[in-house]
Amino acid sequence: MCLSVPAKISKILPDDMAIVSIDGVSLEISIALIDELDVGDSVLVHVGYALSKIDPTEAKRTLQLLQELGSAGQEP
Amino acid sequence: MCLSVPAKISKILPDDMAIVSIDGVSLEISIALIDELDVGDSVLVHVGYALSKIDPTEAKRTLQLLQELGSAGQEP
Amino acid sequence: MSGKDYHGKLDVENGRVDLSHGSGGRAMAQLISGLFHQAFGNEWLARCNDQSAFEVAAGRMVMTTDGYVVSPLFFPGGNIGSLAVHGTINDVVMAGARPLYLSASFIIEEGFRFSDLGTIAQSMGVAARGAGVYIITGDTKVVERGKADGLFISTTGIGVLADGLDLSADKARIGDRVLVSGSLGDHGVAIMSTRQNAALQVEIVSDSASLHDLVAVMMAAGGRGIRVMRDPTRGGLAATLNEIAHQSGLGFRLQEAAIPVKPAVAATCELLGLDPIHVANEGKLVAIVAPDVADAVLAAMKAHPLGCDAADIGEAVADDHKFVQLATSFGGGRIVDWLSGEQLPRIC
Amino acid sequence: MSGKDYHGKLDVENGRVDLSHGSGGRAMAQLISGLFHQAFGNEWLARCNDQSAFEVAAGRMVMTTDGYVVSPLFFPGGNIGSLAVHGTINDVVMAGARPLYLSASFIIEEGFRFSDLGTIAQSMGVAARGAGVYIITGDTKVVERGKADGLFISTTGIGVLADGLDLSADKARIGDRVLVSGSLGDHGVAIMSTRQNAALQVEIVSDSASLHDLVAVMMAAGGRGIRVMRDPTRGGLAATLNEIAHQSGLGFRLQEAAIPVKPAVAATCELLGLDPIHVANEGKLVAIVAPDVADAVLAAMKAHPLGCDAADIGEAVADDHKFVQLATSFGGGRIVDWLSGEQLPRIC
Amino acid sequence: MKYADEFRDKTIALGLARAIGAEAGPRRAYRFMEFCGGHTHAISRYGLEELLPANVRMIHGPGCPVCVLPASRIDMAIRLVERPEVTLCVYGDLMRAPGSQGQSLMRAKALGADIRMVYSTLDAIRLAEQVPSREVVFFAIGFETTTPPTAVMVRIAEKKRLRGLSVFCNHVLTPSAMHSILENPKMRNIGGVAIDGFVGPAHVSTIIGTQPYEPLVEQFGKPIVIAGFEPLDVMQAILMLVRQVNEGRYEVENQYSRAVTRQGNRRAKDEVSQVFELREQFEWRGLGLVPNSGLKLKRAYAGFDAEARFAMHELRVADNPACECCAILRGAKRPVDCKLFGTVCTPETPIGSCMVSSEGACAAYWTYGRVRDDQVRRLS
Amino acid sequence: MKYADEFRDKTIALGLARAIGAEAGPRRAYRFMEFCGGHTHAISRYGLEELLPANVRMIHGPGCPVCVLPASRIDMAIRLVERPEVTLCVYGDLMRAPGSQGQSLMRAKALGADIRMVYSTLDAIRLAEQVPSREVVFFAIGFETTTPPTAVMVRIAEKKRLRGLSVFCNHVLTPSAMHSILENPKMRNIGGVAIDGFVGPAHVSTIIGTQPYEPLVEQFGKPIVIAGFEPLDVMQAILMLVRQVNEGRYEVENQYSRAVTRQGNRRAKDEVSQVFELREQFEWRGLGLVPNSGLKLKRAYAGFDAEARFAMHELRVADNPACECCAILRGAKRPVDCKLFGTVCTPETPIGSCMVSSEGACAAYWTYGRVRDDQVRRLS
Ligand code: SF4
Ligand code: SF4
Ligand SMILES: [Mg+2]
Ligand SMILES: [Mg+2]
Ligand SMILES: [Mg+2]
Ligand SMILES: [Mg+2]
Ligand SMILES: [Mg+2]
Ligand SMILES: [Mg+2]
Ligand SMILES: [Mg+2]
Ligand SMILES: [Mg+2]
Ligand SMILES: [Mg+2]
Ligand SMILES: [Mg+2]
Repeated sequence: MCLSVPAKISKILPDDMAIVSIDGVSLEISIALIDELDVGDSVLVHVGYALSKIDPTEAKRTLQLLQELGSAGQEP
Repeated sequence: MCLSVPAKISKILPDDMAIVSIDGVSLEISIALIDELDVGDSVLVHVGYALSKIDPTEAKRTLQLLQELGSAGQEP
Repeated sequence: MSGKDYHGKLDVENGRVDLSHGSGGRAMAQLISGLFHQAFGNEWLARCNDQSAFEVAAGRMVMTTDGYVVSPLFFPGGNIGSLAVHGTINDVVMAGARPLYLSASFIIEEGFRFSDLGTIAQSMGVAARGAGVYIITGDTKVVERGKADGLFISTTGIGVLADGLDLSADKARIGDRVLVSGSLGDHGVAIMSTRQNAALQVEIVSDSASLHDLVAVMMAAGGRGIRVMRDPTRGGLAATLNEIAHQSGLGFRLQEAAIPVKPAVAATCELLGLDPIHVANEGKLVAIVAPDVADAVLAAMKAHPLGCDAADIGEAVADDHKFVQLATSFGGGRIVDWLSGEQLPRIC
Repeated sequence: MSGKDYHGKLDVENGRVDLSHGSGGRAMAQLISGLFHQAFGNEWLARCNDQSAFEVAAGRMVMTTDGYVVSPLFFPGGNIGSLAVHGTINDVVMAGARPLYLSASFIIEEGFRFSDLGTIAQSMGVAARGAGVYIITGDTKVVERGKADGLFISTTGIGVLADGLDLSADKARIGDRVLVSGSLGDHGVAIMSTRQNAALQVEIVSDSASLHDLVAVMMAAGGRGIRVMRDPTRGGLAATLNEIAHQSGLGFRLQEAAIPVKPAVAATCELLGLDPIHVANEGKLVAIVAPDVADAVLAAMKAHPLGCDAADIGEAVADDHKFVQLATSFGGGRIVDWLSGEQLPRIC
Repeated sequence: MKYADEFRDKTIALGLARAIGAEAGPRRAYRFMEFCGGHTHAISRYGLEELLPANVRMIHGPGCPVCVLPASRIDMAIRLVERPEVTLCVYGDLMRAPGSQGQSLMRAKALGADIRMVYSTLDAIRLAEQVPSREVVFFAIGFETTTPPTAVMVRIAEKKRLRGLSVFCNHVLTPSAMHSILENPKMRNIGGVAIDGFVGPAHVSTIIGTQPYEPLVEQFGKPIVIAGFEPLDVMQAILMLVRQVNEGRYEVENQYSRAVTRQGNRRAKDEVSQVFELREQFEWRGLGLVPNSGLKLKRAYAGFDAEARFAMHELRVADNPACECCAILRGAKRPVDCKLFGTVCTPETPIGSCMVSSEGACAAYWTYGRVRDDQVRRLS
Repeated sequence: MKYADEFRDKTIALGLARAIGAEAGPRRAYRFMEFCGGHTHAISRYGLEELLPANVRMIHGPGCPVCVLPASRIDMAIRLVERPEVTLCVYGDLMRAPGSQGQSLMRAKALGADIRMVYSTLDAIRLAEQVPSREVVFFAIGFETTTPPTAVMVRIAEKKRLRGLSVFCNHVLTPSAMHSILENPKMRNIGGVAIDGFVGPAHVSTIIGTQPYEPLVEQFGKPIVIAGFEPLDVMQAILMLVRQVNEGRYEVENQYSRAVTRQGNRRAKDEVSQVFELREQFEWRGLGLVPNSGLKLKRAYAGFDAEARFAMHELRVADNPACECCAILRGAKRPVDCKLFGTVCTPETPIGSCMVSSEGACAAYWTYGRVRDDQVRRLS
């Protein structure tokens, strides 16, 4: 449910709008649901709206954990 | 101007309407512009209305006159 | 597609086409196999390729295409499907060729009834089989409601020419006779009478028919003396003869009294202010034939059910203006021009 | 029609199609000569017959047809005209045939701009000449406003097969390799991005192209080892392989990691909830080839500009279910099914 | 077709032609104007001019309602149908009539206007009943013959309370136009050649009778023969005109006694006078403003008057200066006298309204008359 | 794609699979419900089930807004869009959702209804601006994730005075549905197998946070892990659930810490509470009437509420009795347990909503799961 795609803010527009870009695709979205946002931030985009910022530190932490879990499960 | 076609009344309908027929074609027309009309009468039809009755006696007379004029002009 | 295994049965009775039937998915395959293949059924379609292959002998072939957008889709004497097959076969046979194969491209408006589509496809199958022709490849597109007029069909036909045969409008010669295979304007009047509201009732059916067999008997009778054949469809006899005049650089002189027109067609035309020589035919042909074979060809036509009202209506003449002229039944003369734009009903 | 003498010049810059341009009169002749013949110009059309004749050698021919209803009519990488020529040429060459001639049937909505029609016709001429193919016959119909979507084109193509060649979906054999000629989904995504409102901008152009030359180099490299070729248009790779599976009675096993998809296409699909293997292509092919020639064919493809991203993506396997299965890049497996109905953007 | 085929007999026609030739003699030339486009059509359609002696020449008058409709009225209709709520019903021949910028209802339709061709005002009533939420406007044109059907439509709409139906009225009157032609002194004698008499339209007279022409005959001393539209009717009328001229008479004669009386159709005249009243003046293409020559809806029917209902502004548009329609409609020139004829102005690209209607003098010449004119040109 | 591709790594996945296998051990079976259709999709799309040990089984929950929308709401929408003035805007996945008689918006459109697929509520705003004379109704569906965009749309419509725009509100709440599943005693233990924990949807929690699940965990003693939708996210969540089960814990854990917090998105929650309020109950296909599980527009926004504006009658429609959606959505049965699956009911001819959405449990099984199920069938 709730198909969302991570995308990077490439431009802030007036009226709570912004442009996000993902791999050669740019999309005009609403950022009315997000408090503060800068160019370069990543957000989750759902039906043309940014739902939340993605926290790069937390993302890195999760990925590290996954890598550990993955290599723990690795065959020797 | 005023393309009109002679046609024969084949059926009188309610509301000042009638069916005329011409050579395998039947057309529903208004007879609101004609005072009295019977099945078998011929009328001049213009844009879906009967404009006037055709007087068969006068038609015959004209045709006779034309034939006379025509044969008068005939080469001997 | 053969596969009962991978799609269910189409509800031909109650169903309607929606966008999913044109999207390359299972619904489309279901429509094609459940409706078109069933109606056209032949070995080429059964292979379900995006094209069909067939053997030909070396020689000369012809190819023709026409789009069919007739409204209404069903009319006295046929429907868009039979029309699309007859019309394209006719353009093949007008070259003197034997028709072999047809393709059919369907553009369908969302909401179209399967039952109507089925009837139309069946008519196509019947018309094709009647001419010994196979519909060997096709395509189906569905467009949104309001982006088409129910159904459009484009058919393309190919056929083979007998050795050395080259019928073309530029082959007409001075003194050639102009033959028509029957009464003019039946198709156009049948369509107009259904398009007009119910007020107008005309006892006429479209002449829509495949002329392959008529042409065969004509060729047998006239051989290379037949210079040009053409089916006077849109624009009627007037457009066809003007086209031939301009392609051959000749003029034509016609006898109005010789041109066959049914009384009901004449009457409808008088009522609407039209002229039968501008009205469309879908099962008639005009042939320009050498004078020495004209009588034999005409006799052969008259002996054929589709040519029983055939007539010799005039001749090709030298004319720098490339005019089609008509000696009126009344004794006068006039030029028969192309139509300017659409033929519109007149009030005056 | 040649006749400058009997109709004036078309105002291609400012004019628009109206019903008179489809009525068989002088206005129609003017449109055909002033616009189509000018764009397609060749000796066959110049004869202005309702069909065209041409010579063929004895042998096997193919015929295919497709209707084009693309919206918008102009899109990054082409327009409906170039698409109609490329697409039909591709269906001819997928049989391994050399394309010879095309027919084109135009169904035009009243009010359509001559300038747009001219651009489209020019694109068709360019595309046809680029493939050494001639548009030798055609037809023009005009329908009332609101009864079409600007312009529909149905093209039919014929071509000749080399002696004994018989590529058909039922020729696939267990162990055959599955090759694709390049990245998937470019056409569909280019169209979707123009159809969506301006909010979505995708740096992708349609892959619309004629594959005749690519196929020629493949045939040279693979010869009779090439069993099936097909262009994955509507329904994408998924539909094409499912079709072939059902026609051949085999299954396919693909490696997701091997399937080329451009990042922008992948990203657009993620955004809209679509899958690139269901998205249409218009300049790609899928080839099922014998394993012993697969490498040679792939190398030949990669050496060709239209095949530089070609890839070997899997193999044909025995499978009573005729399933197309995919080993995901992630290490799992799944079935790649036909699309059910239209591919619709999802929110979830 | 009864009452038509008999009047198309070739043998009688040839005899009649000889009779005309004999009575017209070689002594003088005769120039008759057929006022009505329907007669022009019959003359062309049956090739009558080939049958007439060289000294009897027909001049094509302004009697085609499409021809005489000024560009301004087309412009007004196009402006009206730009309103999204309006569906315009028109008779087919009007579709190609050119507005001031070469636009037409055909092109307006191609650009998206909701325009429907109708055969009858009855169709407009049916449509208004089918689409009650639309403003259905009937574009009324025509002479006295075509006016009663419009009047009946308005009265039916009133009775049925069809609030969505209205009329853009452009009906015009035949005798007023004839008067305008005759009262212009230049027109009576052009290039030294007078108009010697008129073939009058029988279908108009089925409604108005022959009486309205009597004052014209008195005032201008030109004979008028009310004639039917079959070719023999026209030839007989020409013979009757030749005889009047030869005998120095100028009377209203009725060739079409089979359907025309002196008084006309009382009931039809009543319908018209219930609904319509005279306009002070109305513009005719080719004739300019003609007093008392057009009709409008009476105040009692203002609710059905599209001009009032949609506050349509009257437009004034200058005719194309190169176009000779003005002189041609008055019988002062022939189509080949126009520099634009057949070059710039053709049926596909009509400049003046004479080229638009298939009965317009220029279109009829283009379609039917080019051979002879071409021969004339080459000889001159 | 950054923040996506990294979480699709095959090598990590294989390691993670072994870790799950090792920790799950052979001692017991684990049955976890992924509540959300997005997780179902990810599991199928990436073939996760092939990677999981046989004793870890995923149950597909009711978390697809199309699946849970009752036929009655589709019927209501179709009835609404039969009004000629209405243009209905819908998300694409809703087009094929079946009403009570097998009808759908797709078929209603084919029959002439004015239905537009939109990607975003922003498109509905643009459309309403473009066609001010139309009644543009947005068919709002979705869980907490999709609700704030509807709220923003309403507030923009209010600000821009877009009087033609309204909302047919069908937004529903995730925790209420989970509660309904858990509180049904039959559901907690079917065929002797308990649901041992839930994979909770991260995107819902970007808005509502993880906190709303805490009472559920307390009340029912089942662990919930809020997880992202990339395949590694799902696998990690499964591992986290296995660990909670093994350790006898039942907590709300947050796998998706990169975008989910305990409190969620304050601003989005504010927008929603401005515009919407709880319905007393709302019908879910498969769950029946669930208290406090749906939203409606507040009285202050009644002007934008299509149900009020068009006096839409609530309909009640019995589910198809043969359809097992009810049990499947509750995790009680699998698609192959339904007699209709794959015979009468296919993606082309869907009976229940589980077959309609490509993420519905039956459709996902049809598309992705047939091989294994078929093997299962043949073995049994
Ligand atoms: S030819 Fe054209 S421009 Fe000349 S008078 Fe006739 S209508 Fe006018
Ligand atoms: S297969 Fe169809 S009928 Fe059976 S449970 Fe699934 S959706 Fe319902
Ligand atoms: Mg053709
Ligand atoms: Mg044809
Ligand atoms: Mg195709
Ligand atoms: Mg009828
Ligand atoms: Mg033809
Ligand atoms: Mg094809
Ligand atoms: Mg194709
Ligand atoms: Mg054609
Ligand atoms: Mg865009
Ligand atoms: Mg193909």
